Amino acid sequence: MSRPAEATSDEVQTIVAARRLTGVRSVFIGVGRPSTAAILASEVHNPDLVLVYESGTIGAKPRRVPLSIGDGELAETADFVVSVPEMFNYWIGPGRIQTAFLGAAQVDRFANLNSTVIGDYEHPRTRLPGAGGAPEIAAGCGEVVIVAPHSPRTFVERLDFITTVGHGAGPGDRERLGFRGAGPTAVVTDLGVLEPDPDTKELVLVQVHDGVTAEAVQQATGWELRIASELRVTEPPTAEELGALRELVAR
Amino acid sequence: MSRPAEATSDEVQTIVAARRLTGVRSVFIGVGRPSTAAILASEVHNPDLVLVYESGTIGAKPRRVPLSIGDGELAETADFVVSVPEMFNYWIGPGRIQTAFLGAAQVDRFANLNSTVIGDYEHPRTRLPGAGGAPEIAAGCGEVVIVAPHSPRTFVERLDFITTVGHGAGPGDRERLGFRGAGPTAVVTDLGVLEPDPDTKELVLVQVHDGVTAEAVQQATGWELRIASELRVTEPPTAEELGALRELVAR
Amino acid sequence: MAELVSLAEGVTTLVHDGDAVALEGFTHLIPFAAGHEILRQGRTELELVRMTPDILYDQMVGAGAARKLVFSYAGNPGVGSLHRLRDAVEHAWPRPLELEEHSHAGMANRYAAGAAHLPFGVLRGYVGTDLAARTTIAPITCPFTGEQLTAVPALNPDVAIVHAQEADRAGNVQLWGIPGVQKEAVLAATRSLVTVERIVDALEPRPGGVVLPTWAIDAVAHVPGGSLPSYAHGITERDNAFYRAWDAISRDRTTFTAWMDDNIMNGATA
Amino acid sequence: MAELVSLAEGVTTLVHDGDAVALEGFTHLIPFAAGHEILRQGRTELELVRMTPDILYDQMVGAGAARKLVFSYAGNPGVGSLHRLRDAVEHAWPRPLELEEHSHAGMANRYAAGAAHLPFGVLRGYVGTDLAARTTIAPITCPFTGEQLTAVPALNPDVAIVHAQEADRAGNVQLWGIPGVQKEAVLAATRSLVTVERIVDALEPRPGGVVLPTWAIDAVAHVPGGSLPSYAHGITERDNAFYRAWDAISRDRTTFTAWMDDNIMNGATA
Repeated sequence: MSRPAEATSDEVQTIVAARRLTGVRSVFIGVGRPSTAAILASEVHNPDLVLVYESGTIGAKPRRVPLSIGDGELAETADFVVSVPEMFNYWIGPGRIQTAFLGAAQVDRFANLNSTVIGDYEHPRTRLPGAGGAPEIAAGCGEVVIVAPHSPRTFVERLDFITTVGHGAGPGDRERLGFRGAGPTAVVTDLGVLEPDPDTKELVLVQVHDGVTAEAVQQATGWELRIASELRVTEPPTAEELGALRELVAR
Repeated sequence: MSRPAEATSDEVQTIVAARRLTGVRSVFIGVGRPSTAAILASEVHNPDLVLVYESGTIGAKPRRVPLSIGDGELAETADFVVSVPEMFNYWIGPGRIQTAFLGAAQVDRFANLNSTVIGDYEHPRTRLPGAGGAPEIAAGCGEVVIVAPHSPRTFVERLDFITTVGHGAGPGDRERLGFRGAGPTAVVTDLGVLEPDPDTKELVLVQVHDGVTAEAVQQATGWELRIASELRVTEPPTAEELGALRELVAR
Repeated sequence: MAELVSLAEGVTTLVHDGDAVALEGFTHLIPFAAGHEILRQGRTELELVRMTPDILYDQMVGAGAARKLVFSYAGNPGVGSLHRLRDAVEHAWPRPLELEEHSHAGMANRYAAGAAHLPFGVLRGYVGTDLAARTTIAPITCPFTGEQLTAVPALNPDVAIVHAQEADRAGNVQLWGIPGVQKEAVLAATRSLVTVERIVDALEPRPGGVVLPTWAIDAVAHVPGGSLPSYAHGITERDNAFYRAWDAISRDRTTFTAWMDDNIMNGATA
Repeated sequence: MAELVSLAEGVTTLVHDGDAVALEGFTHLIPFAAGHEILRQGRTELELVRMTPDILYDQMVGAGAARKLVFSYAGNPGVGSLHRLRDAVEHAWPRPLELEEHSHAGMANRYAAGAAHLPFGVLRGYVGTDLAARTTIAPITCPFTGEQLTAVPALNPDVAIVHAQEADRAGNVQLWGIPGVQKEAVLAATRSLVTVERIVDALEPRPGGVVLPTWAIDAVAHVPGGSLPSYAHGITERDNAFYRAWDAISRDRTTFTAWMDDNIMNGATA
């Protein structure tokens, strides 16, 4: 296989997110890049990965990246399809899905998410789509991996609206709120990877993509970012990963 | 068609019960004689009658009287089949089924039913099957028709156990308990038909089968039975009804 | 028993000004044709209810037919914002739009409670979010364990409208593919209209088939292609190109209005 | 992920003395073979859970394996009483049997709450009956309307055992026909065993098919005819003659015991 062109930062983000699904049994997928990453993972790392979409399709095997989470191919290829009430009551709520891949418009230092409004709720500067399934998915699934573009607009000191609780105000908050899952375990961006500190639950930069500096990540983050003492550098995409991703997106 | 042999009192009971389903849209069916009557009605009086069995089969079209409410033929011929939770939550509870045909081991003067125990609950003389779906069916369905053999053991002054509320202690009780349906509108026995008095809700003998006297019915009833001033006499089974019933039972 | 009617008749009889109307569909089987007919008939002051408002509700809100929106996720899936909906919320154009906002789990349980004719549903949810203070929920305590959970009020729209693949001549309906929350919406609503791709002699039971019996529906209208640019699994394809094109059409008020006039308001009644 | 095991292994690993065990099946797909294996392995002090105990639980109660029965309707459908169960309740033979009794609606909602891992379910029921004072329910008030309804505690058995038509080699299960409450029972239970009529290469989606994914099940055992004298829709026929014959077999303690020795206890392990 001939060495493909250099990977873009978006491609690296998707590939790094996909690697997170090696050895994972089932993943709940939001629309967009999380979907691309999960399909890539099932093709490259984890053929047995169970893809679960909010639309009720469990064990879907899409060959193309669906535009919506309810494309026909998802139902045609699913192991089974359930109603929306069943999806949330019997499958997501009880924590039967291991990992959730979610996006968001705003992320704070405790990996709480905003997908509701920018600005004041009553008089928003930008009205966003709203909660969807995210709050209960983030509460119920075994762990949450957030996939978001790294910019000061997204990684903010203070959310305009708490749509989805990550680690709340810090240690013990999830337990206090009665959540079952472990909550966010990673935030994968186009610059690197943040993980919550085991003790403080505050997001720490633990990994940067090839050629990205910690300073660059700090500049793209709206709060004073903690940097891991041993900052890992992302393993560059393999030819297989990059080839598979480009082939997938081109389908 | 040659005049068939004289109808037995059981046959008359079944035929009279079946007549109650003329013009009814849907009927919920308990096992046994109610089932025979409902199938007969769908064959003789009401081809569009929707038969609903507790097992989740809605719009079943059995050609034979099923031994259990879950025989395969019910699922094969049903318009659709639902889970037990859906049956009670989406179909019975909201009162989507018009008429319920129920049996019981004991019936009192307000058409309350016992199918739990004879004697004391902790030390029963006879342990009966229990409630099954009856309490919520009788509460939710549009009306209830009780089909029971007429004897002092069945028609008692006082139930050993209130399994299913008919008209409770009299007028207003169903409303007070928040029930949606009208409750029992008739008790069809092998001797005649009892209907609740519109004001007192107490069962009144309004009809006797051909050759049965009011005295005979009183003797088979464990309380001082009210008799309608104009006591109707059951229209004898037609050759068509009796032929169809015997053919059905013989299948 | 459901009557077989034309789409125009169905909307005229069942949808009134000021009604709470749920045109449901979870990406799949969205009843576009019925929504357009509601606009053509000039219904107004509507309370639009749907878990996932997309282009159809963007059109209805942009046309000024709605007073209020009850929802859990409002977006153009895979494309981005609903610009007409944003314009209504951000700039009250063409009129202010009241929002009643929930999560998917909350809306699904509100519909399920409505279908069961129960006054509320119970779930674990909303706690710790800013949504809790902005919506219609209440804490409820388990009488057995003492755990505090969240109650959501039942959702019982005045009218539910859904699209399905087929109905028989008696008005029994079957849909398959992604079932969403359509069964709950129809059973929860006071009145219901189902548009179908085709009328058949008898419903063949199918894998994943959801049946709505004629006695649980008010009217059925034969509207082939009635869910386009959404799709009817096995019969029509989702028009992803249109979902993408809508972004440009809907960004600008004038472009939007002109498009609606040309394509919906002056379109032929189905 | 479900392991493919022999019935004997499955029961040995998953069913322990004193467990709350739900062998579910609503007339259809009753897991007789698994129940018989539990008896052959001498499990005792069981809390038997099932909406509709029939011949299988009559056998298990008559054999003295059960300490308690949680149920809503205990009868031999269309035939009459369960004589062994009556003997246990009326005369404590072979041992006393504790009863926890509900209505079908109550049990169905208890399983549904269990499957959702919620602590309780809500319904309109029990009011005005003598059952209300004899069972595990509590009043609950709607926080929105003030209406008082009934809460039932979630049912989460230690083990659920169900029978299905088929599984693939990965342990994914499909059943069809009358679905009863089996999906809820499996999802509500801590552990689960599914016996199947056949192992197939791939599950073909079917009308009314209920799929239980391998990752929601602990073990699958290949047990053809495993639901007889009940039936597996499309594969085996219900043995109505045996249901009738059971009445005579079970009336008398000695006849019953002899029959069990000859037909179950000394029967070959599946």
